Amino acid sequence: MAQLTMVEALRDGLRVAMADDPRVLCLGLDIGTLGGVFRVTRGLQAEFGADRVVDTPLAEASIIGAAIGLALAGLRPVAELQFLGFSHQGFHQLGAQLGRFRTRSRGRFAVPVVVRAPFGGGIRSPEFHSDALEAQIVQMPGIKVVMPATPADAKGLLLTAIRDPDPVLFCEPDRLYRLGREEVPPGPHLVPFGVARLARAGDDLTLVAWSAAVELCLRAADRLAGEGIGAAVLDLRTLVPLDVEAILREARRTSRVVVVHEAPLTGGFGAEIAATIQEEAFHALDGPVRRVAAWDVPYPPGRLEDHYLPSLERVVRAARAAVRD
Amino acid sequence: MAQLTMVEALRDGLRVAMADDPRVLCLGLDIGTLGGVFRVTRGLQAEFGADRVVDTPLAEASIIGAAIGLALAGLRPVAELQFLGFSHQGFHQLGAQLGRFRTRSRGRFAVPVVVRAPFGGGIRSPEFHSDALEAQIVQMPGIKVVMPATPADAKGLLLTAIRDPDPVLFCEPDRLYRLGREEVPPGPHLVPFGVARLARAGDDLTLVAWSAAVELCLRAADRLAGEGIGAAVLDLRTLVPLDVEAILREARRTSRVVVVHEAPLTGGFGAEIAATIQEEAFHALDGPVRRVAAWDVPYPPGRLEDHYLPSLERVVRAARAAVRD
Amino acid sequence: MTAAVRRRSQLLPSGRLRPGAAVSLPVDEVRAALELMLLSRRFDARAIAMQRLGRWGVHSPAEGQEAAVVGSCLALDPGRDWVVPQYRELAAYLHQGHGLERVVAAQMGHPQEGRIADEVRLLPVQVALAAQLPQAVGLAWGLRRQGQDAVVLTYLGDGASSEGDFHEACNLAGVVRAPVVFLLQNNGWAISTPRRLQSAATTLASRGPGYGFPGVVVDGNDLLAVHAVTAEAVGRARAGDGPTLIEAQTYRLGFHNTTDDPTAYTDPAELAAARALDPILRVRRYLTAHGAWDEEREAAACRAIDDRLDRAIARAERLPAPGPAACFDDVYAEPPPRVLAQRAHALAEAEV
Amino acid sequence: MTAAVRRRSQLLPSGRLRPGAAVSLPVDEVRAALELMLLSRRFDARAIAMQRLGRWGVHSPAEGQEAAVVGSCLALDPGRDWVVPQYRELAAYLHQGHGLERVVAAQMGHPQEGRIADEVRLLPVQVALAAQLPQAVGLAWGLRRQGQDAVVLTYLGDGASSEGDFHEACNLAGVVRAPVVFLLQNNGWAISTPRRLQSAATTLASRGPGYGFPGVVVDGNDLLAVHAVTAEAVGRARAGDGPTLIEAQTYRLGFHNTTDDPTAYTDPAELAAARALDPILRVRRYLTAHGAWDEEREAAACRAIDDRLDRAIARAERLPAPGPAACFDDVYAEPPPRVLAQRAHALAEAEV
Ligand SMILES: Cc1ncc(C[n+]2csc(CCOP(=O)(O)OP(=O)(O)O)c2C)c(N)n1
Ligand SMILES: Cc1ncc(C[n+]2csc(CCOP(=O)(O)OP(=O)(O)O)c2C)c(N)n1
Ligand SMILES: [Mg+2]
Ligand SMILES: [Mg+2]
Repeated sequence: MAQLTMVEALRDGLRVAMADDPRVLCLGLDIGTLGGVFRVTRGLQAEFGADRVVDTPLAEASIIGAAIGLALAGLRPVAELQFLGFSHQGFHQLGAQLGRFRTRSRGRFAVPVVVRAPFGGGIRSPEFHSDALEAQIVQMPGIKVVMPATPADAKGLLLTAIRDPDPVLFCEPDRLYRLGREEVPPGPHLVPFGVARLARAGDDLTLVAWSAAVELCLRAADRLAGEGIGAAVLDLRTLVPLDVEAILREARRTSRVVVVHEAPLTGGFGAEIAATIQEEAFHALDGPVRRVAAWDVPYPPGRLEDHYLPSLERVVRAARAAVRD
Repeated sequence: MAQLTMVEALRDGLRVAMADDPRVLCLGLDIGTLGGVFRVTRGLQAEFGADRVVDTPLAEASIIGAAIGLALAGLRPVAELQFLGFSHQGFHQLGAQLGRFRTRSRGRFAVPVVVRAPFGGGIRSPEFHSDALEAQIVQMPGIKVVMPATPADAKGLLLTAIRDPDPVLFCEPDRLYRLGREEVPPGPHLVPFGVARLARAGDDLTLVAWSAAVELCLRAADRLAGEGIGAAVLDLRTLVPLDVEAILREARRTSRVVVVHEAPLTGGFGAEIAATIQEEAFHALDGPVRRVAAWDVPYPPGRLEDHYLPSLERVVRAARAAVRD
Repeated sequence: MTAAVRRRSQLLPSGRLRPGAAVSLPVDEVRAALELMLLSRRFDARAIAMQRLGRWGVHSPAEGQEAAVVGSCLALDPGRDWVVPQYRELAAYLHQGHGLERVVAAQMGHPQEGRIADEVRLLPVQVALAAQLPQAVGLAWGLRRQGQDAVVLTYLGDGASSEGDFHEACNLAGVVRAPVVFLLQNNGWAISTPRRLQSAATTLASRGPGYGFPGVVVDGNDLLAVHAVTAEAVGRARAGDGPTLIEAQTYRLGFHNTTDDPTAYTDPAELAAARALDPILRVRRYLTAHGAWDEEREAAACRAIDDRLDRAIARAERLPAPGPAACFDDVYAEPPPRVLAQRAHALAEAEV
Repeated sequence: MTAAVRRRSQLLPSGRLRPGAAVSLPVDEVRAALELMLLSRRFDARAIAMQRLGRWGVHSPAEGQEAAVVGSCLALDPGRDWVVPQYRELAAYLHQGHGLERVVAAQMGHPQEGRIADEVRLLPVQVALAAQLPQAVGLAWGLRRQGQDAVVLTYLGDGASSEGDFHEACNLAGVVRAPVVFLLQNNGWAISTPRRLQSAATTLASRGPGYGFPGVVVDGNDLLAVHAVTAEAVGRARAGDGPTLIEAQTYRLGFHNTTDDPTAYTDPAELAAARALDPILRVRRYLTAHGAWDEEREAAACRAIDDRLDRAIARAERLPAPGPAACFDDVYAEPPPRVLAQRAHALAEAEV
């Protein structure tokens, strides 16, 4: 098995999907000759042709809207938004259209569209490039929301997304794109949706996270281990479908949960995790589910992001407090 | 004092603001001669002129974007979106632009824009017209989110919004527009942001709600009273700023909370209420904070909405269950 | 690229042809077209009456726009071409093969009945203005990529033409040379907003060149000219020559929809003038002059239409009311466990 | 309305004037313009060098586009007119009165330094493409409503012109006859996407008539023509005659920004041809021919510029690094209690 970065794993996944199924086509900004601003699609246009790896005009709503139409024509479009922050330019095509096409057509039309979008902080990106919008998208029923945190999962979840008969928003943590390598199974490696991954075992508390925050939690767990605190890390992998069972299992097992995410605290998806746990496992808890998140202010300029994002320090402190409950 | 419907109260509020401050101007679809599809602005164009009550082309992003520019020019624009569901067409002008203009300009530019938008179910509206998007908008730091539930609050919060130096999304529950009348103070009646209203007293549990769900909760409280259960109803009035103190006070006082809202359950703003309460008042609770919300599916066609929205029955049952905790 | 300024016309209000008009529809097809126009008109009347009785949902009539809709859709081959509608084009849905009884039942409270049959090349009506346009472009592009020689005809209003989606769709269509025809029904109004406040452009068709394809203005109350212009555009698209923007200039004779009251904002004189240009009148005159129509035929056609409507309404009335499960149907191919649990919960509650 | 097809030009690559050119800038102003162009060019070089050392944020150079930016902004009166930028128009910010040292400090990690001073009529750079355009229209419309005779000049790229916001902004501007000038810098690229894939339109300026105002194409490497065309548009806007869309056809000589590698997608021959049309070259030739420029003057100008840059960089280096409070500053006039609590929390943590 090859040791791949997340970028390489995603590229491998796209290559497998395109080789396997002639209906798969990619579209988006700068994905052709350039291979996308993060080079995920590098080489794919040369390999599969300019009509399967299509550079589109600069217009997000039409990228999503056209992907809907391509899917209706029987294709399997994988659209790339240059950054998730710019999904707002096409939000009306996402929630009300893509997410509801099956419902709106009373089941006549499926729209198997995957929308890929890098996001997240930590790489000093310009304005709007780091915004973590997952909580907004979870409020768009009909769309599955996928949040890989490792190279192997990125590939496996992407292939599952492309085969899924329904629309998927596939969010890629740009900070992790090249952060490390891991063994990634070759060929049609599939990771199912809705099955959380225990990224690290630990008995004193559970850190719940997705996307780049998983990596942060793993570092926090290392630090906590040094203090004799055993922190499990649960990687949700997909927010829709949500592995409620795994979350509750962990809550019942360790009785102490800290959720960590990059979006602003108030109304972030961490609220849903906390609400669900206390609703379903109230008496199993030793103390409240704690949340470590970004502050309730706009994503700041790159030089300030370390003051804004959940830090290792803050996760560790929340974990210590949880253990004291 | 006059007995006004919510539509009349809003119109009165707009009239007071426009008479009082020549910088106030209204813009939006069909708000001039027609007075808006719900007639909130009826008569205002005749009274204040077509350059202060402006019918715009059909394009939501430019309505919000132009309102930003008008505010930069020193005006106080009150933009109307025909329905909140169509805010998605202009989401990029809302969250990333309107909400961040002060921050983006490092304090040079304030953008005192009010965006009014009817929303909510129960009146058999066409597709997209009923969508409750408040949880998405709460994840847009920089924007205040206002959710009146009564005629007097509608007027008082609207006048506060127009005077606020920062942008406000003002969501109007169309089901309540003409549902009842109440005394509405004349002239410059102001209701402060961030101060929840105890809409009904009760000692056994607290129903927390905003907008049209407050009316539902009041009906539920009536029913519960018949069963000997005293349900308080807390009307949040504004989600940003959030009256966390009042929420915690109620949680501590009755030890049992049910949150009710029209948006889908998962990731709805009810999750934030539940997460906050368990975080801050964990030991005061007798049982979990319960949520009654719409299902995690797209808003259905009008004829199905009674099966979709939180019903009186469901609120009452959740309340009974809470009291048994 | 100067096509945008000349307004195409063939059938004059008098029912006579403009000298030199190259008519693209034989008389018997014009007769069928008139029957479809009458069906549309009578459907509207019935829907409005039913809505007033609380037996029908919100309805947007096509009154006054029948030539624009019928003339354009008749240029399609429903066996390969697609219609991507806005919401005021009943005749085009029927032309594509969508069942009248389905439309009626959906509007009478049975949304699941509105499902378009598998062989019918039609997308659902679009309430979010202009959102259908990038989808139509993607569909056209995709069909061509799949080797089909299909053309997509998509409808929009003068109001919808102000949305960003219109621009993005047209621009993409030009770049990929999608076989798509944009049929812009400029009916003078977007609810209460007159065309004059919608755009300062002299014609909306003048936007075509800005996307690299022709824009054409046509008298939208002229069945024959609309058909000719659309047939040309469909021909171009099918030949691989890319999109066309057609502005059919017509007039909304009725209200925006059944919740609207146009007396608040329309000028009765303008409306009266528009009524004189009713597209049905001139087709009737044309066919009468050709000996292909008379009062008897009209009466028979109307009876047949009314019968169809009666039967469709009676059928819809016999359908059982949809239950809570209908909220959950067709959302996902494989719903998330949480949604399944909610469905079970909703069904259990409904039984209590 | 046929202005869109003729490409306006005055100053030929040779540095000679096209016969009959009506030059709108006296020679001493052209000299000042050249100095501003050189400042822009040298700023870019310095920013790139600094970025490579990790001492500067992402930078988008204006290399090759100096005539388009300088020629247009010089048509404004900074005492009453506004600039609404995209992100590649440093010279225009400076012309409006924004401090070079502020730009430098902001890019060197002191965002709060980027604040535009109260008297400077300039909006912050816009990263979300085309989002500035409806704002510029609202600003222009609002200023006129407030009785000012101000004009707003807003910049956008060929890529940005594909966004829905472009359409909505232009259409609204036409309807309200906003005193706004849209200066579209068609530099041939949107990152790696060539103009050809951006739109099938022959010219992007051809979109003007679709909004009811003129579209003008100008040689964007021609300082004098850009100035003349913009001055006309500003004059029309000021006179109440509404907006103009100017397409300045230029070429991006550098990379998209410091994260980009154009060798992956550009043709060296095309780039070499474009380099020969460098807008600075021809202004230099023109001024030299007029006896208003020579090597000595050039050297002195460059020294002065480099001194300014050195001082600005040195100043920025002395500034204290911003702390967590900067995340919370200027979000709300009166922050919600929860935000205040978070701020306190963040500050306390930073002290630990
Ligand atoms: C994106 C969006 N914004 C607003 C509305 C509300 N609305 C429904 S119909 C309509 C007018 C549409 O005018 P036009 O496109 O000319 O079509 P017509 O109704 O005249 O056929 C408006 C504003 C909507 N449905 N979608
Ligand atoms: C709405 C939006 N989508 C995507 C991007 C990412 N992006 C940044 S610059 C750029 C290209 C812009 O091209 P153009 O408008 O021609 O301006 P230029 O960079 O050539 O000056 C893109 C795609 C963005 N900033 N905003
Ligand atoms: Mg219309
Ligand atoms: Mg460009």
